[in-house]
Amino acid sequence: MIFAASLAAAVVIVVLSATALALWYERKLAARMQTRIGPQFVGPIGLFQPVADLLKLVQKEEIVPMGADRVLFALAPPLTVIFALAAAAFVPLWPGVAVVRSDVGVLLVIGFGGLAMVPVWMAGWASFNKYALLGAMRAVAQSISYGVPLVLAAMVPVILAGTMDLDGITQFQATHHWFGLWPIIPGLPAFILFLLAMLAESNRIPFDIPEAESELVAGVTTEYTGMQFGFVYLAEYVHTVVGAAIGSVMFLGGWDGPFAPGLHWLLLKTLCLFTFIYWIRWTLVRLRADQLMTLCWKWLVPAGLGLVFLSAAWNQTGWSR
Amino acid sequence: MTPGFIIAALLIFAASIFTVRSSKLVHAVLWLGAMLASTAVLFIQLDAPFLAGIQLLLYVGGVMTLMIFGVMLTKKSGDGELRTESAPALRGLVISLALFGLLAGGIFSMTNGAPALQKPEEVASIAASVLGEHWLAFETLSVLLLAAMVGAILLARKRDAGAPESGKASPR
Amino acid sequence: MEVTTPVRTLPYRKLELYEPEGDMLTLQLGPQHPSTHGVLRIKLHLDGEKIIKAVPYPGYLHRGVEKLCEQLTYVQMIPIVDKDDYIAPMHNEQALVMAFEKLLKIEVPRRGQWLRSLLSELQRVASHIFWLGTMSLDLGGALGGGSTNFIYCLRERELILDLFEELTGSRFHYNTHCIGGNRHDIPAGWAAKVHDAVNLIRARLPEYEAMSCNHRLFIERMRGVGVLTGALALELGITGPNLRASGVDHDLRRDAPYDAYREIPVNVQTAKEGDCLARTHVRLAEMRESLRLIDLLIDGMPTGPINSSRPAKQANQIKIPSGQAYASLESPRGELGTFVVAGNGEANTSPYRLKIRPPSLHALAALPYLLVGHNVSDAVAILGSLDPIMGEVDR
Amino acid sequence: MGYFVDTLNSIGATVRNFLRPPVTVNYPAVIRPRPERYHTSFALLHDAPGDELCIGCLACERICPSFVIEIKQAPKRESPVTGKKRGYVEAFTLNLTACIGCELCVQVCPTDALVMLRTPEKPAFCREDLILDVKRLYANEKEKQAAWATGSRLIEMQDPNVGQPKVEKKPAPVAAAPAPAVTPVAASTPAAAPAPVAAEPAAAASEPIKGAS
Repeated sequence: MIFAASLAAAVVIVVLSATALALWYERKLAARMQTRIGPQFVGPIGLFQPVADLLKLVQKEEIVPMGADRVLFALAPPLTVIFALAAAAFVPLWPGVAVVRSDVGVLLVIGFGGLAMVPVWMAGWASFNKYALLGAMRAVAQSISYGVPLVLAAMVPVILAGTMDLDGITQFQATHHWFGLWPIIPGLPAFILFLLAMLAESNRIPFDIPEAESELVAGVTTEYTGMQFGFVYLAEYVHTVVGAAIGSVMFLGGWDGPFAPGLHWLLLKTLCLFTFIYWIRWTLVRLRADQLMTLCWKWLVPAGLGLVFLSAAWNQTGWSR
Repeated sequence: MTPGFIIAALLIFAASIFTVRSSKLVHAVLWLGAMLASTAVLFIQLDAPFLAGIQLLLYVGGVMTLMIFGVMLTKKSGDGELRTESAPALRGLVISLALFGLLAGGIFSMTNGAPALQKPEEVASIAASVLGEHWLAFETLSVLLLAAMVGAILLARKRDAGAPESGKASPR
Repeated sequence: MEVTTPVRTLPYRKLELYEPEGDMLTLQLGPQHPSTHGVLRIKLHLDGEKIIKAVPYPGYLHRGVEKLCEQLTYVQMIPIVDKDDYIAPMHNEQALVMAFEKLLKIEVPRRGQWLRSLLSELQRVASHIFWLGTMSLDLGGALGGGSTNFIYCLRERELILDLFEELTGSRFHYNTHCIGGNRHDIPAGWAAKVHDAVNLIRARLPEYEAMSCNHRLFIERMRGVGVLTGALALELGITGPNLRASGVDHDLRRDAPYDAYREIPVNVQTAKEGDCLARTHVRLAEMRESLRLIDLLIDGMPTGPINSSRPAKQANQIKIPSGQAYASLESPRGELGTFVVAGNGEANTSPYRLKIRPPSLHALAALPYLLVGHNVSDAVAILGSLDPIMGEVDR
Repeated sequence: MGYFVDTLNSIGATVRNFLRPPVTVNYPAVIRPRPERYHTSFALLHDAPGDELCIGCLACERICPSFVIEIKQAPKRESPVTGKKRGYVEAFTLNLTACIGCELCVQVCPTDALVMLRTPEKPAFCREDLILDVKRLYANEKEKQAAWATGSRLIEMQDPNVGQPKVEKKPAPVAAAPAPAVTPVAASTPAAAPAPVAAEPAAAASEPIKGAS
C-alpha cells in the first residue's frame, strides 16, 4: 500500500515533469522545424521556459465571466488534469510494476480517456461563451466518435496477447514480437489507427477542431485565464504524453528492449512517439468537423472492425502457442 | 461493511439526491455522472474491475455523453436557463418508496437464495459465459441494438429531409 | 466576360432580405478574432455549425485617409497611402501617382516605367506569398502546420522586403514613387540580389505547395468551398485573382496595359471552379508568372532617367488645376484605382476629392453569398481565400 | 492512402527545413546588416568649418505629411565662421512617435542640414525620449552614423536632366567624419535565409557603421 502510494506520487511527479520537459521540447522542435531558435534565454538553452510560463500563469488574475456557472467553471480545469493523469496509473513501468495493476487495464485506460471529455464539456458549457460552447460540442462529438476506433485498435493487441492486462500485453510482446512490427497485418495498421484515434482523443492537429484557434478563438479555453488556463493546457500535454506511453506499451513493447529491459526503454519509446505526434502537429493543417466524422465513421471504424476480425483469425492460426 | 463501502455508498447516495434535487439540468446530469462513477468504485471494491471499466466506459462515458448531447441539442444558445422541475413531493415520495421496496425485495430474495460470491470475477469466465452459455441472448441483444441504430438513423434522415433548406429560405 | 444572367434576378439577391428566426445561434466573428485578417466583424447566424446568414461589418480600421488627402499636398499624400493596403504598399503609391500623372499628362521615362513594373511584381510576389502563409494559418492554426508554413512564407517574403529596404531604405513606408517617376534608383549589385531572391523563392515554392495546396488535407478543406460564380463576381465588382479564379479572364496588366506591361506580355492565370482551391491555384500561378516577369524586367532594364519631372523641393511644388481623372492598376488583390477631383481652393495644391477604389472591399461584398450553407470552419477558409486587407477596405 | 503520401511529402518539406540553419537574428545581441539607404532617426549637421547648416527655412516643416516637425526661427545673424548674415534655428522639434520615415524632409532640405541615421534605433522607455529637440539632433550628429541620403543626393538621383545618376559613387562620410569602424554586424549575423543581402555586404560594408553593436 505504501509502496503503491509512493509509486503513484513518483509517477505523478515524473509525468508532470516530463510534461514540463515536453513543453520545452515541443517548442524547441517546432522552432527548429520553422528555422527558428525557440526558447533560449530562461536557463541553459531555454530549459526553464516551462517554469517561467508557469510563474507567469500563476501571477495572472483569474477572471470568471459574467453569467458563467461559477462552480463548474472552477471545477473543470483541475478535473481535466486529474482525468488525464489517471490513465498514467496503469502504465507498466518495468516488468510487473505499475501503480495499479489490473486485469482489465486496457479497459480502464480507455474508460478514463473517455472521461476526459466530461470536464472539457463542463468548461465549455460553464464559460457562457459561444465559442467555448461550440468547442465543447465539437469536443464531445469527437470524443465519442473516436472512442470507437480507439477501442477497436486497442482490441488488436488484446486479442493477440490474449489478455487485457497492460503488463501482460507487454510481457507477451517481450517474449514474442512487438505488435507494431509483427504480425504486420493487424499489428501495424492497428498501431496507426491507435495513433490517429489517440491524436483525435487528445485534440492534436490534424484533429484539433475543438480548439481550432483560427475559427473558435481558443475553443473551450477561450474564457480561461491564469492558472485555470494553465491546467487545461497542461492536461492536453499530459494527455499526449500518457497517450504516447500507452501506445508504446501496447504496440512497441513498453519496457522491453534489446538490452536491460526497464523504464528507460519506455521513456525512450514515449519520446519517439511524442516526437512523431508533434512533428505531425507542426506539419499538417486541420480537418473540418464533418470531414473528421467522415474519416472516423466511414474509414477508421470499418478498418478497426476489419483489424479486430483479422487479429482474431490470426490468433486462430495458433502462431503464438 | 468496510469503510470503503460506506464511503462509496454515501457518495452514491449524496450524488443521487443531488441529481434529483438540482434545479439546473446540467448540474443534474453531472451529478448523475458522479453517481455512476461512484458505482464504479463499488465494483472495484467487489473485485470486479471489468465491470468497473465497463461502468466507466459505457455509463459515465457513453450515457453521460448522450445526456450532454440531449442538453446541447435542446438548447443551443447556452444561456444556462435549462431548469428541471421536481414532481410534487407526495407523489414523488410514494413512487420512489414503492420502487425502493420493489428493488430491495428483489435483491434480498436473490441473495438469500443464491450462494455468496466465492471467487473474484475473471474476464475470461465472463467472456466464456457471455459467448458460451448465453450466446443467444448476447446475439439477440446485438441484433436489437443494430435495429435501434438503423431505426435512429432512419428517423434522423426523415426529419432532415423534411426540414426546409436554410439556403432557400424565402423572404418574409 | 459576357454576363448572360440578368443580374437583378440572381437568386442570392433574396438572401439580403432573409431574417433568421427561431432558436438560432448568432456568432460574432470578430472584430477581435484571430482570423479575420485585421478587424472585421462578421455576424453569423448559425444552425448548429451551419451558417444560414452572414453579414460582414467593415469599418473598424477606418482612418480617414481619403479625407486626410484633401488636406495634404500632392507630394505629401504618397507616403500616407502606403498604409492602405499594408501588404502591398507599392501598389497604393503607384495607383495614386498614376492618377496625378494622368491629370498632369506627365509621361514617366522608360526606365522609370520598368522600375515601377519591377517593384510592382516584386510586391505582388511578396503579397501572394504572405497570403499563402496566412491561408495556411487560417486552416492549420497558430499552433500547428499552418504556422510552420506561415513562417516559411514570411521568411521568403523577408527576402523581398530586404530588396526593397536596400532600394528605398525602408521595408514598409517606401515612398519610392513620385509624380513623374521614381525617387530611388537601383543601387549597385541590386540586380544580382533580385535574381538570387527570385531563384531561391522559385526553388522553394514546391516546399510550400507540399505543405499546403498539394496536400490532400488542404485540398479537401478548399475544394468546392465558397464557390464564387463569374456572374456574381462581375456584379459585385470583384477583380484580381478572385475574379480570375471564377473563370473570367481579366487582368489590367494585359487588358489596359501600363508601364512596362505595354512591352512585356503577361500570361494571365485563370481557373474555372471559383472555389477556394481555384483561388489558391491562381495565386500560386501568378506568383510563378511574377517571378518570370521579374527576371525579364531586371534583365531588360533600360538606361536613362527614372524621373521625368523636377524632384520635389517644396511641399506645394505640384499644382494640379481643376480636372478629374481615374487611374487604376492591377494590385495583388485586383483593380486598385484612384479617382481624383483636382482643384481645391486657390492654391490647387491638394485635391477636392480623392477616392480610392480598393479591390478588397468588393471581395468582401461576396461574403454574404459565399458563406451561406458552409461551416464556421469554412467561413475562415473563405474569408482567407478572398484575401481582404482591412486597411484597404476601411482606408 | 493519398493522405499518407501527401503527409510524407510535407514531412519531407519540414525535415528539409529542420536541417537548415535558423534564420532568427537575436536582435539586441546581433544586428543584421543595414543596407546603405536604411534610415531611422534624425540628425542635424554642421558644415566643415563648424557652423550649423540649418538655416530655418521651414521647408521640412511644410512638407512633413504627418506634421511632426516644429521649427522656431531665430532672427538672422552673422555667422561666426564666415561672417555672413544668415538664418538660424532657435528650436527644432521632431516628434519621432508620429514620424513615418518618408524621408521627404531630407529631400527638401536646401542645405543638406537634416539627415536621417543609419544607426539602428533603440527602443525608448518614455515618449519624451522620442521627441528630438535641437540638442538631441546635434548630439545625434556626433554619436551616430548618418544615412546615405541627403537632400542633394536624393535630388541628384531623381533629376531627369542628369540622366543616369551616379549611385555607384561611394558617398563620403557625412557626419563629422567618423572613424571607419569595422562592421561587426555582417560578420556576426548567421548566414541564413535572407542570404542575398547578408551574403553581399559590399554596399553595406563600404559605409562605416558606428555604434551598431
